Amino acid sequence: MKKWLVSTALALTLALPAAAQDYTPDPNAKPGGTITITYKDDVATLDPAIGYDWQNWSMIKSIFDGLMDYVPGTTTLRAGLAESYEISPDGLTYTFKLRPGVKFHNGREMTAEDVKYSLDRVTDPATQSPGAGFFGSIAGFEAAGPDGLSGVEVVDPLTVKITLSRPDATFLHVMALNFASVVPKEAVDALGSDFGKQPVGTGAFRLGEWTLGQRLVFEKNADYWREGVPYLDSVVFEVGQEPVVALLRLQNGEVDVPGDGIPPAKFTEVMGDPAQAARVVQGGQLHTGYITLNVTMPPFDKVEVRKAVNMAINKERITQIINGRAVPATQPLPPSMPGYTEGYAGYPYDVEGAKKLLADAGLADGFETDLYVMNTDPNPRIAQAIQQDLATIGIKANIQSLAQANVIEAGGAGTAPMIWSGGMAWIADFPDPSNFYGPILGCAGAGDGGWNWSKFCDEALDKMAVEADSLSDPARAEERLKLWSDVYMGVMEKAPWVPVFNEERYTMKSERMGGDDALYVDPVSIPVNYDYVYVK
Amino acid sequence: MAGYILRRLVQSALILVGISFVTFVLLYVLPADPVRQIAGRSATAETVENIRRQLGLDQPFVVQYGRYLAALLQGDMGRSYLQKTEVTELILSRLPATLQLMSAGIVAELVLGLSMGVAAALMRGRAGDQLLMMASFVTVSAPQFVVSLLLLYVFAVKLGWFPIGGYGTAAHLVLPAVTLGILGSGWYSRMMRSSMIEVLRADYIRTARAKGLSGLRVVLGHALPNAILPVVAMIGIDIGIFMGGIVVVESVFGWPGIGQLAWQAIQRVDIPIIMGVTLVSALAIVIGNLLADLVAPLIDPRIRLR
Amino acid sequence: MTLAEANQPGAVPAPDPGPVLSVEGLTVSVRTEAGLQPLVQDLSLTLKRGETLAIAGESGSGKSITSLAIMGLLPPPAVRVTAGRIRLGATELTALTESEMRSLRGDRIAMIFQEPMTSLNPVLTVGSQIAEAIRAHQHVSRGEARSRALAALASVRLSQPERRMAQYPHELSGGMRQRVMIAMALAMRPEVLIADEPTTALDVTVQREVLDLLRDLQRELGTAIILITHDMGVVAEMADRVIVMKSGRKVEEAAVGSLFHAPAEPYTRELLAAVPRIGDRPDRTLRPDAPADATVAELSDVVVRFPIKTGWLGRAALNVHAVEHVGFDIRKGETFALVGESGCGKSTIARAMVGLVAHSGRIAIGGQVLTGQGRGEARSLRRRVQMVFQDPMAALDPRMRVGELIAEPLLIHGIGSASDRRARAADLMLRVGLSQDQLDRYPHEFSGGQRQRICIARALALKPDLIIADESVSALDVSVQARVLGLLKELQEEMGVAYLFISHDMAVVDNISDRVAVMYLGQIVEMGTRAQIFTNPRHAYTRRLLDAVPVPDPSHRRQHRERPGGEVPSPVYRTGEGPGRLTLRDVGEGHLVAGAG
Amino acid sequence: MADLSLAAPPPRPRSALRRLMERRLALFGLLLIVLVVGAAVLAPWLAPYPPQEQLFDGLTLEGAPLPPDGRFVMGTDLLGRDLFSRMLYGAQTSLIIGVVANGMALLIGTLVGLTAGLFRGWIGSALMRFTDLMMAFPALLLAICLAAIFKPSLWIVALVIALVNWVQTARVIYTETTSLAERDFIAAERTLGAGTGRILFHHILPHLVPTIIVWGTLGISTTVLLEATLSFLGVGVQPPTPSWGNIIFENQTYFQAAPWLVFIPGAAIILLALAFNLVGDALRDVLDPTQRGRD
Repeated sequence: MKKWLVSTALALTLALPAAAQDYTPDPNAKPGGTITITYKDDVATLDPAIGYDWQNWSMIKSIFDGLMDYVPGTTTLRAGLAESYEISPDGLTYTFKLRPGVKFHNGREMTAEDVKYSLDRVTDPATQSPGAGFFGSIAGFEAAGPDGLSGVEVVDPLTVKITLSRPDATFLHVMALNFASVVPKEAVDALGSDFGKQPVGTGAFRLGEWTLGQRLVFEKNADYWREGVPYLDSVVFEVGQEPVVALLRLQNGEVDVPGDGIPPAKFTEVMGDPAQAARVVQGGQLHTGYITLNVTMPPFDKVEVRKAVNMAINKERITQIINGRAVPATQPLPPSMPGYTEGYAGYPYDVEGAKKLLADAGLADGFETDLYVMNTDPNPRIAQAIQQDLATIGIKANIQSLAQANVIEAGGAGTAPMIWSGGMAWIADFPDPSNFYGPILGCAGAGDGGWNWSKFCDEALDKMAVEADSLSDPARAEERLKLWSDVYMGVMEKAPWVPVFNEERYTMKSERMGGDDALYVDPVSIPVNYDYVYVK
Repeated sequence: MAGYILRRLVQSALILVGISFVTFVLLYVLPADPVRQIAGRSATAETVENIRRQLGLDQPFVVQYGRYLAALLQGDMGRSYLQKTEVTELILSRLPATLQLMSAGIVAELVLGLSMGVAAALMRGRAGDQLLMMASFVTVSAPQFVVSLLLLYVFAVKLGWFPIGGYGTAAHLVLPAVTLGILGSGWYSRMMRSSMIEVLRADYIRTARAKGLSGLRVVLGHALPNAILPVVAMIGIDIGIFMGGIVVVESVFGWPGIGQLAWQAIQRVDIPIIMGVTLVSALAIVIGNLLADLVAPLIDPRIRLR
Repeated sequence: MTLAEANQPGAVPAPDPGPVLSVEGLTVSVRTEAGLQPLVQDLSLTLKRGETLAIAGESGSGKSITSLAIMGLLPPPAVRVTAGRIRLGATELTALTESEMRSLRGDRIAMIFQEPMTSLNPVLTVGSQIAEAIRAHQHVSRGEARSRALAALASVRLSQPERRMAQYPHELSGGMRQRVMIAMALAMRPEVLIADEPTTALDVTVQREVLDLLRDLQRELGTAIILITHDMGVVAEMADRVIVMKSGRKVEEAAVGSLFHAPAEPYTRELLAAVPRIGDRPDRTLRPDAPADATVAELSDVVVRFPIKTGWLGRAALNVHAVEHVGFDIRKGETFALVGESGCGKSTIARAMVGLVAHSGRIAIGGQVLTGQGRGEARSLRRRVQMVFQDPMAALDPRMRVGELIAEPLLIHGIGSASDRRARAADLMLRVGLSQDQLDRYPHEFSGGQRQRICIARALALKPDLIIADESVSALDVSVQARVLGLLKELQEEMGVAYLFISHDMAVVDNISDRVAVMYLGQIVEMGTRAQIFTNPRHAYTRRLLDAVPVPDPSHRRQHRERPGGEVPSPVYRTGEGPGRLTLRDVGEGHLVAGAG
Repeated sequence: MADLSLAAPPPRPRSALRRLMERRLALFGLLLIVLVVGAAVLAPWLAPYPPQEQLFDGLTLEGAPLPPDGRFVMGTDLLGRDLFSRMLYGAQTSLIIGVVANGMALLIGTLVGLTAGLFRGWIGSALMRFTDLMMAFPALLLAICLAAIFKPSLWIVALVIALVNWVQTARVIYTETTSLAERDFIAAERTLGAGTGRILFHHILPHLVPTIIVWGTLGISTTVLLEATLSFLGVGVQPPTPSWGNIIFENQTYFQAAPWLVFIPGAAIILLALAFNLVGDALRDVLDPTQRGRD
């Protein structure tokens, strides 16, 4: 992932020529064929306002479209249902021109009313959308309800004007989120809560069949407004498949992409076999695994202690434990994220230094604490490695290996002194540095029940973050990223986290799968971008 | 007879209400907040409170339970917090698969367990007996996940006799059912063995032999129907244990049953699903017990239902 | 089935004088830790066509083992034939393989067993069990087998044979079950029938019918019968020749007449002497020191009913009227007997008296009234009444040592120290004729008679006023029975204890009792002194009972009466209904008889 | 065939201990138990490495565990820890779970079944209805909830397992008790004036010993595995404390890549269960006086 791509995207202003920097179609691609993807967990819902799992995230992307979109396989913004948009100089008004002739799967043409309805719906508390918070910058968000958002106006059937209450540099990314997908009102009204089971969108695929607990079939939307795609006739998702079994089936030629990736138990076997390893695509993802240190709980209220913990963790060893499927992290942001501070080495692995810091904090004899961790492999293993590292500097950490819900509860309530984030860790919703701050490091998330498990709240840094995000002028993008870089360096100074590693993606595919490797490690569409891959 | 069944059904209904209460209490005191799961990581405190209010989770326990029970009596188990789908629909869509697997599993378990038990009883005290009883230990002690994967690997991947997981045809059913059968057969073989040894001492077995019946006929026609009685009572108990094992087997074989649904729901505190699955599996156990009691007099005419 | 009835058994001349079955030098051994132990030694016998050979002997004499050896049904691998030959006609049975033997069993040689209840498979219908026996030997269709099974049932004179076919053993009475066993055994018209104690478990009137049936069938079919029994009365009535066995060896073999009239061996004489006979004892006068009006137990209007819950909400729609308005007194130091056939309610009365079942009406022990609650009666009452059960093995906890068992009542009532109690137990052991070094053994290490002595010792531990002996000697061998009865009498003389003696055996009752009450279907039909009942029975049922008792005298003649094995009247009634209440009428000197008598 | 026992009067019994010692299989079982207990007790001295130490050279560069060899006799696990050392320490946990949790479950089950079987009135039916209710309750869910409510520790886990596992025992014991209560010798005890307590503990309980032993020995492996399931769900004994069950569970997906991590602890559990069963079987015969002289 290259930083400049994003900067370019942000640099686009006024009436961008839609196809200018768009994806170049693969000359070898040919239409037709069906592929099979497997998942262990059920697909919860395909309602774009509700779906927030990593499985349904990419599925929803293929069924629905938002005003904005990303160039396949990249984090580069491109226009979606919007043909073009304009941003007012103060950065508070976005005017989107809609693409004409786009039809929903039910045959009706999409209009600006639908865009407004969709945004009203997602922010209406009655919808219970987990993504409502992303739209906080739209004017009238606080008063959102059945009457809709005052900040979203239909100018004419193909024009929508969105007014923000504050400048928001990430707003175009927000408009590319699934939550901002455009849905037809009549279908939602007719189906009510079951809309998520019988979704109607404008996307490249429509839902063909859904047998609960067994399989979903996506069928090609022949009327798709983008030319030439999708290539595939249909995509079959089989759910309830144990990852190990899914891989066996892949090796047997029954499955094209195991959605849960290569299970650790099979990783060395696959990578050790050149024929199989050749079918593995490796790529980065916008992910950081970290340990939160609850700054409100002694002794983690002492910055020396937090720094000592940072220095005690042997990140190399931990990446070795997960078969090297990650790179050690130095800071909250992953390397492929804009705003990443190049050249910052982070806290060194220095046991003696750590011990000294502890001694400085008056804890030369160490202390006892709890380390919370989600109970699915490999997280308890990683926690044990952390535990051992802490033991070497005299910290006795008792592991609390719990179900995801219990860890989140403890984290939110602030009763957990340390949490290893794995399994629940932050994968960015959109490729922007701000996405790593607000809810998980900012004061907003530090309240009771928030996702800021460190309960870290630094007013000065929060101010800097607000300042950075109000720099919505694309021309000042570099400046904005610098500001964000400073924010995260400030965070590292206070050390509420121990950034441990950035996970790499390893997607394995069947022999017959075609398409650019980037499509298989698409940062926003996991495991693959269904719209652009094809069968050889 | 009809009166008996009716009375048992009323009893069962009370048991189910009791179970719904206990489960509700347990989930109520469980230190995990379903609203956090629904609201997602970007949610503001207001959003969280708003969702809590909408779901009625801010109400006192009695009100919550009362509402649940009232809805339940109208056949409404609510909607999943996270999937937003009717729990009834979720369960109904998966129930046939589980029932299929469960019945096939119990049949496999009985066939394996009973034949092992009978064989051991007939070879009592000899090496074969000891070998079979040893085998019963191995099956009782074997980790379900490993057995499932091992069978899958050998018979589906290596030998290719059966499909690698999935659902639909009889071929798909064989491996998961056999896995469950192997895992559960240990208990049955032990019970069957001791019951069979007891029965083989009975006078009527001597009578049957005095009639000149063949050994096989004596065992199958005379001893087995008598020896199987205590085992039938065991099946009722077993269904409960079975429910636990089915989760793992379903997930390895990709069997779309309620075990997987329950597993995911527990991980994510999706209370309506947990409640629903608990009640349905309790119902299965209750019905299983009732069936066992109804079958017993068919096997042994001396038993009268009162 | 209209054969001559007056004929002497065995009077039909055998067409073939050669033996149908012969056993030579048979030795059967069991493998134990100490090596092979012989159970039957060097036994030889021959059985002629159409004849009945009785093998008589007490438990442990090896008579049942012999029959199993002939059938090839010895329990492998522990018990097997170690020497000798068994020949069925020209076939050498000991040389046959199991499958060859199997084809003979049930076809040429058949067997019926003592317990018709446990010898029939409870989960299969009567019809299918008989049909199966036929199909095991002949390739006939199901329908054919069925109709032949039906014919077999008809031939044993079972009422409603068509209906019986579809019934299960538990739905039949004991007598009917034994008829089914006989039908099954004779369905293939075997040359030899081995009847192992065929009537021991049956009521005396039923026994009569079954014996008659066996004899008639034998005449019709010419089957040779080996009758294995401990009951010399049955031997006298049925057998042509008798073999007496003791400890696995043949003691004596003789024709039935000469055996009874001139037994050659001392053991045979002993055995015959022990057999209780009706009417050979004068009434006893009670001990002079006992005041005539001193009663230890008074019962009046005692009723016990067991509800059978069937209806919705467990309402009782049916009741078993086990005991209906029964009243009697037991005087100090006397033996009061309750006689009647199984199901007549005599044991229920005993259980009510010790508080094991709830009753209504009045039961007073030594003037103290038992409340009708069943359980939790006052302990002092317990000390005054003790009970000795029928099966001493079942009544003694098999996991406790004899010493502990005998001392237990003392422990329960908190009497004496541990060493006192042990001393008392040792004392009681001696008193009942056991040695005190057996105190640390377990019940299963004793013989049946010894076990019953242990039970008696246990009952005596608390020095009760009344001991209820519920069929206490019924399961014992005659010689043992005689000794136990002797012991009971002796103890009574010595301690002045009163007995409530419950039995179905008229001869035993005649032997021990002072007064007798006859029960039928929960009610007393006749009550009086021993002499009144046995020499002057007034009620039809009492007479029938007395008539049916086999007489241990081959020269005894009896009138042959035919009665098909039907259902026994049942004491089960709908709620609100019940049997008519009988009133007892004094026919002189306190001899009470029900109804028209 | 009552005749047999009379015809061959049994030799005088020898002491129970001697009789136990004469059974080779029982001795073998006893030896195994002693071995496991010994391993558990002596673990600190026997173990070549601390059980939780993640050895630097315990993993390949790719992070794969090492198969058994001269240095690591049972290989290493996914964190590079010595499996042999973990097995030794794991024996402590597994013994406690297998013996204590299972024992508690047996105790509760026996008490409930016994009481319900003997007091057939409202106490009995109330107890059995409660048992029915518990039986219909998904055991795993109950365990998860209980364990999540209390904080998981070894003893809490043992308690939770006992609270979940007593039900089947209660049912079986109940059935047996009701049939025992019908037997003559119980009636005989009542006529002697024996109190309920005496009947219960002196006359019924000893007869239930064989059943208790069977359920107890089969229960050992299932409880050890249930602990592992709980660990897997995050409500069991917390890492890095090893137990045989959680060693299996941690590594079960690796049964192909690192079979020793699954099959060694698996075999250990089976052997433990087997050992208890062999001793239990023998004990059952030895304790039953009617079986003397018949072995």
